[in-house]
Amino acid sequence: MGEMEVDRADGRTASQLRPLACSRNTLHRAHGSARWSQGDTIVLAAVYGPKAGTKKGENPEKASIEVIWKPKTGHIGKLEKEYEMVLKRTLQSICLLTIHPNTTTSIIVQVLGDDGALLPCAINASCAALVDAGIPLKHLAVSICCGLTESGSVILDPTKAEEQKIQAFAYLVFPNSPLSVLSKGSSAEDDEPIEHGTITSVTHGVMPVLDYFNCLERGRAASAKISEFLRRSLESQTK
Amino acid sequence: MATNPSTYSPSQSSERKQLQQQRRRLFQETDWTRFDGRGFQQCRPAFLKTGAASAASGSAFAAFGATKVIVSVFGPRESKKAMLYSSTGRLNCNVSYTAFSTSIRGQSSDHKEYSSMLHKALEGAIILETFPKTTVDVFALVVESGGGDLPVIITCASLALADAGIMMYDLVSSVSVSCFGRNIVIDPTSEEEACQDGNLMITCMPARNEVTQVTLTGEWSTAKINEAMELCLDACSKLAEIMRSCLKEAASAPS
Amino acid sequence: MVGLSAGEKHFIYGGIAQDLRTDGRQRLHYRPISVEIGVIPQANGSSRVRLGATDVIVSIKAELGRPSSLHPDKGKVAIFIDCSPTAAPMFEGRGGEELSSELSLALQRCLLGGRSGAGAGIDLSSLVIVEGKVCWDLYIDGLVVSSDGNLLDALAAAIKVALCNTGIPKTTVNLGASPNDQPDVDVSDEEFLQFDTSGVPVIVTLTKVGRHYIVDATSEEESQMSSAVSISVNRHGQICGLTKRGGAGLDPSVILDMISVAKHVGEQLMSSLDSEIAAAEASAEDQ
Amino acid sequence: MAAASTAGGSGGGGGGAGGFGAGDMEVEAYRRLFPLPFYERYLQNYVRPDARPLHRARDTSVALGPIASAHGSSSVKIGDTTMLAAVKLEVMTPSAEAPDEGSLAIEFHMPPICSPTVRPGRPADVAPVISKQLSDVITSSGMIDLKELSLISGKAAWTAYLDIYCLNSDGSLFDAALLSAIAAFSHLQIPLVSLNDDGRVIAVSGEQLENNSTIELVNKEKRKLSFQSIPFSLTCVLHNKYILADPTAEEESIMETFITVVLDSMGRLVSFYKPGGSVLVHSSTIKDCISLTKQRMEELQNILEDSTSAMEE
Amino acid sequence: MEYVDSLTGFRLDGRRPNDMRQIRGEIGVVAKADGSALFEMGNTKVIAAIYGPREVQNKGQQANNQALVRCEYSMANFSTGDRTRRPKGDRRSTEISLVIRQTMEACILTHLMPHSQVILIEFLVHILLKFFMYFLPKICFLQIDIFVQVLQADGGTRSACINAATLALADAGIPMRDIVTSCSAGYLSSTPLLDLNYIEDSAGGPDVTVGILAKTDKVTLLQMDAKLPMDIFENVMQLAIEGCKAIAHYIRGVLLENTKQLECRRGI
Repeated sequence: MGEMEVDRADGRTASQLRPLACSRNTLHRAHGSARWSQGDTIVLAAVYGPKAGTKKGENPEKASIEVIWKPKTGHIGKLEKEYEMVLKRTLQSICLLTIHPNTTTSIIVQVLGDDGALLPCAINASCAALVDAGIPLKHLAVSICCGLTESGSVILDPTKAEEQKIQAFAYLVFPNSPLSVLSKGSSAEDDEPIEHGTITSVTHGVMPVLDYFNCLERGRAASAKISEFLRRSLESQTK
Repeated sequence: MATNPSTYSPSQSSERKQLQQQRRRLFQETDWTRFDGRGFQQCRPAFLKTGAASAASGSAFAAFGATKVIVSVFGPRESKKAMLYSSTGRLNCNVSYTAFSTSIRGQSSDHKEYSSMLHKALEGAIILETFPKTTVDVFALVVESGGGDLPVIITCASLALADAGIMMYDLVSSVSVSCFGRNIVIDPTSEEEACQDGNLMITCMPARNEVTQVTLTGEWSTAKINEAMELCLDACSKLAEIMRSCLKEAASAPS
Repeated sequence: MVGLSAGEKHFIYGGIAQDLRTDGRQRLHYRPISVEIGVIPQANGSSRVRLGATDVIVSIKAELGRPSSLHPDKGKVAIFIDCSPTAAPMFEGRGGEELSSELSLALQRCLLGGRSGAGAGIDLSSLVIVEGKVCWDLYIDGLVVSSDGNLLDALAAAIKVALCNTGIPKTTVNLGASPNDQPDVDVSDEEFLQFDTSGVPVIVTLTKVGRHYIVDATSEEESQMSSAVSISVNRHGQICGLTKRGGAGLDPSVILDMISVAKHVGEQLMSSLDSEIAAAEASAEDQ
Repeated sequence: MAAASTAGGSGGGGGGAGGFGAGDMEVEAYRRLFPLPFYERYLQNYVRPDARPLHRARDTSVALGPIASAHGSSSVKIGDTTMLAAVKLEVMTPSAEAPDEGSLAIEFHMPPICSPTVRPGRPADVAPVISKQLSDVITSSGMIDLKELSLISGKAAWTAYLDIYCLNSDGSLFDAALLSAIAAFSHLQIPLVSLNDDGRVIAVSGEQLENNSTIELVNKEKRKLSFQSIPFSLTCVLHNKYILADPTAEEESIMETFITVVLDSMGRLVSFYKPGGSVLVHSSTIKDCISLTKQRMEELQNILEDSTSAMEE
Repeated sequence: MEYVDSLTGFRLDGRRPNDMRQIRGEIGVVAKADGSALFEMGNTKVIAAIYGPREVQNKGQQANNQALVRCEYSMANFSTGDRTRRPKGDRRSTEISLVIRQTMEACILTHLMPHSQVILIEFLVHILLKFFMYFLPKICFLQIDIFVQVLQADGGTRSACINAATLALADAGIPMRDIVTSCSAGYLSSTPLLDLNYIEDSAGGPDVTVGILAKTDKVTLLQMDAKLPMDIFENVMQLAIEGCKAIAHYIRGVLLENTKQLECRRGI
């Protein structure tokens, strides 16, 4: 099935992303902050830290990461708790936790607009905010939402209306690492290069196994574009 | 999900109210049989088992008729808050109910009254001097409530404490009686509790012949208190025997 | 809360052993009790009871409500106790909640009888207006203003006094057309019905300090207690409720002994309360 | 496979522990102090400290009907992880959008008795997340046809309240919770109801049926739910190239990458959940996890069947 | 609703516009407290109790170089016409607590008791090292707790609480710059009214609460939550200040009487 066949309300092709925008250092009091938008989905992330000490129950030999999710309206519910957990674990895997042992870094995620693919947008925003705060990272991470329509074709970065219509979707996070600080040695053990790995995968809805792999592949291809955008926007602002 | 408040639970209806009134009338008579066929002075069959939850330092499961309780004991461990130095240990108790424990759903969660009663019933039996500066947590979960919950919780908690190896002067066992008119009925079920005229619960350390906790509601004459207390104390010492044999069994069983 | 030196502790123990307590009382003597009624004008009944330096205020408000489905022929009574931080700094914020709920529970146990309603100190069936439809909800609110031990006895006495002072407005009922309708109830502003308080018990707390037990312990004495048993006794010498505080175990025979002592002391307390109530009523009428 | 080459791939702990021989230290102390090297020594031999091969799940047992007062209940043990689930039905007015559908309310609880890390008053962090995942998986898998919960279109429908309590937590909580949920629903016996004179739905007991044959039942046929497809899950932890199925709490705390795969009985993917962790997860690993889940699904199907037949006997 | 009778000029409770309600103060109502007082303004009745100066309980709150003043305002369940279920901790209580604390803090000479130096003698007995004796100067910071309890609320609880707190602080012997007194005034039916009661207070008109240091005639508290033309506001505020002065006069009398009694008892 060709991607041109899919009809999308906003006239995008199946693998076309919504316009991306990223601005950093938008908050003055925070140690690092970033505003990331994908179409009408807008997330503001602020990083505070590293502050001394970890919460009880966390490993004091490593840096601890705390994620606080602020929904656009209302109180935090189960969905937001799940987002917090996924975001926290994702960020833990890209941060170099051993550099600042016994510290806590807080990431506060404020949703400004939700038009689908909210969690990927928040992950991208948090990643940019971490860079802005100068938190040592192993590599960047980019996140994307892949939707699977009833007809079995994959659409990228669905809007909220599309998310509700489609059969299933997957939030995927990929590393962005050609210039990674990781030595080549560690990835040499395996046959595939590191950027083909998956950091996070959260799926909703039933899909055939093959379609999941299809999603992975398409997501990975698109993530290169987001990586490129992220890198460019980071570089332009550091100069 | 339907948020319409016009809800009902299938078993609750006007019939049930009538039934309850009938029962209340019945209980006033001098001679009646209990619904589960027990005699007035006969306790429900007690099933006790230690080691119900491996994550805890000690735990116990108790099933008295329809009442089922699990108690886990954690510690002695670091006190939660940075409280003032204390040369004796602290005891922290919490009782909660599952959402499906009672006939009406959703009346679950923490039970503050029972938590503090459990604390009072146990603190006299535990040798707090053996774990200074630290806290022992006793957490109880009532899986199903079928009457006489608090005595079962206390009994089960004392067994869990023994399983955790916390030093105690003696095992604590607890039994309650209900009073209906002139009758005294031991170990009441929740149906009986709902229409009782009075209730007496005794928690004691049978080997030391000491009462650690006693509560009484309703109007009682001294003679009746005498009779009820004797009944409770007798049942408590018998219950303690069952607890002891349960612990011995667990200790002798190959681990 | 009460920091006592070894010498002071010894003095308390010694005094109790010799039946001469630090304030000159004997073991089974109450402190002078002073009673005021009608201290809260907007309530249906209210009282202020002072037992030495312990000072409590109780107000009773009656509101129209619906009887519970289990007891359609009875009104409802709710007891709430609040410990004001003026009584002790540790009641600040949520610090008083634990004690407050403990006191509320103990009072409920002693005043409201068994689950079936038998043995209740307050006659709940007199609170019903239309069976199954309308009844009075009696809200008993206690406030501990100053605390010097023996709060439970003081609160129970204050509730008894406040109930004597309580007037429930007379009502006239216009039954609705169909039996399912909620009937209209007219509440009279002028006519009040006096409440029958003959069955309301008093609470006698026996505090065990050393080898003896005492009544009406001050907070210094309470800090040295090993256990305390609160026994509620009514006019007929029946026991209406019993709770135990303190961790130490008690021999069953001691408990029975305490019960008989409490019955005796309770009688005296009740008669002294009665005369205080009469005096307070007389002085209220004078004004 | 060269087992020796993998030992060096671990984090800093591996290097620090190098100085200690197994004989210098008590085994338990070594396990507490250097958990990762301790595990790696086992993994080199493709075995785990509890004597399981890497891909084997712990002993699993399912018992139906432990809660007499509920309409359906089950208790599940996977190793030491114990779950107790109960379904209670209540009649509700269905929502206007779906007048002929009932509803599900799923809640996962972690009471303080289950683990030393949970304290009263403060629910565990993972409890709401597992709650959410369970609702997602059960709703999206289409296991329960909500239309079967309807009684009278637009007027009355069942709301099934499923409460799952973790009684002992020792890893793979989601797997155990999902299994207990499925078992509780398969044990669910829908009570008979009829309409009374006021048009309200009331429960009918067997006794009343015998005495009064005129009672018209609303749901004579619909006593059991028919499952379209049943979701089964398996959690695996990853460490380097090792895949450990059904981890214990200790394994979950030492190894940071875990993957939960949920497949339904038709072999479709219901959920692929990998929150963070190591990056080095390639399609081959993903395929391995999925095929392990397929194997586990067969085991679980047999266990469920056994429990149902044990119930009927 | 007519709050001032247009013919007679009397208010609903029979007062004239610039009449205050009956006030009454009593010292030493809570035996166990370091200082306590009861203050009544008509049907409004509050008790204040002072605990301290004592050692700071929560180390995180201690302020440098001055004593910590804390305040908690709570209302009895039966204090209002309808029963309240939450006697304290709601927003209104927190706000009033803060207002009272700030007002009283301004008059307490907190800098006179920043901390006291306590010499602690600690015996450390060690079996091996025999006896050690330590003399450790230990700095202990002080705090003063003001607890106000409303028994009956009939308008002007804020003012009544401040007046009661002043009496109680004096009873506790806390050094103060001056006595603070407070009174409220409102503007209803085009008339400035002194000391509003509950009915007048809930009419929704402007309500000016003023607190003054009586001797120096300085305003320490001024609150108003409505719109009022400037010239009228000045009138209303002036009325409230007059009320404060009258209360200050009364409070001074109560304190003098109390001191005389103390002298009597001591036999001076």
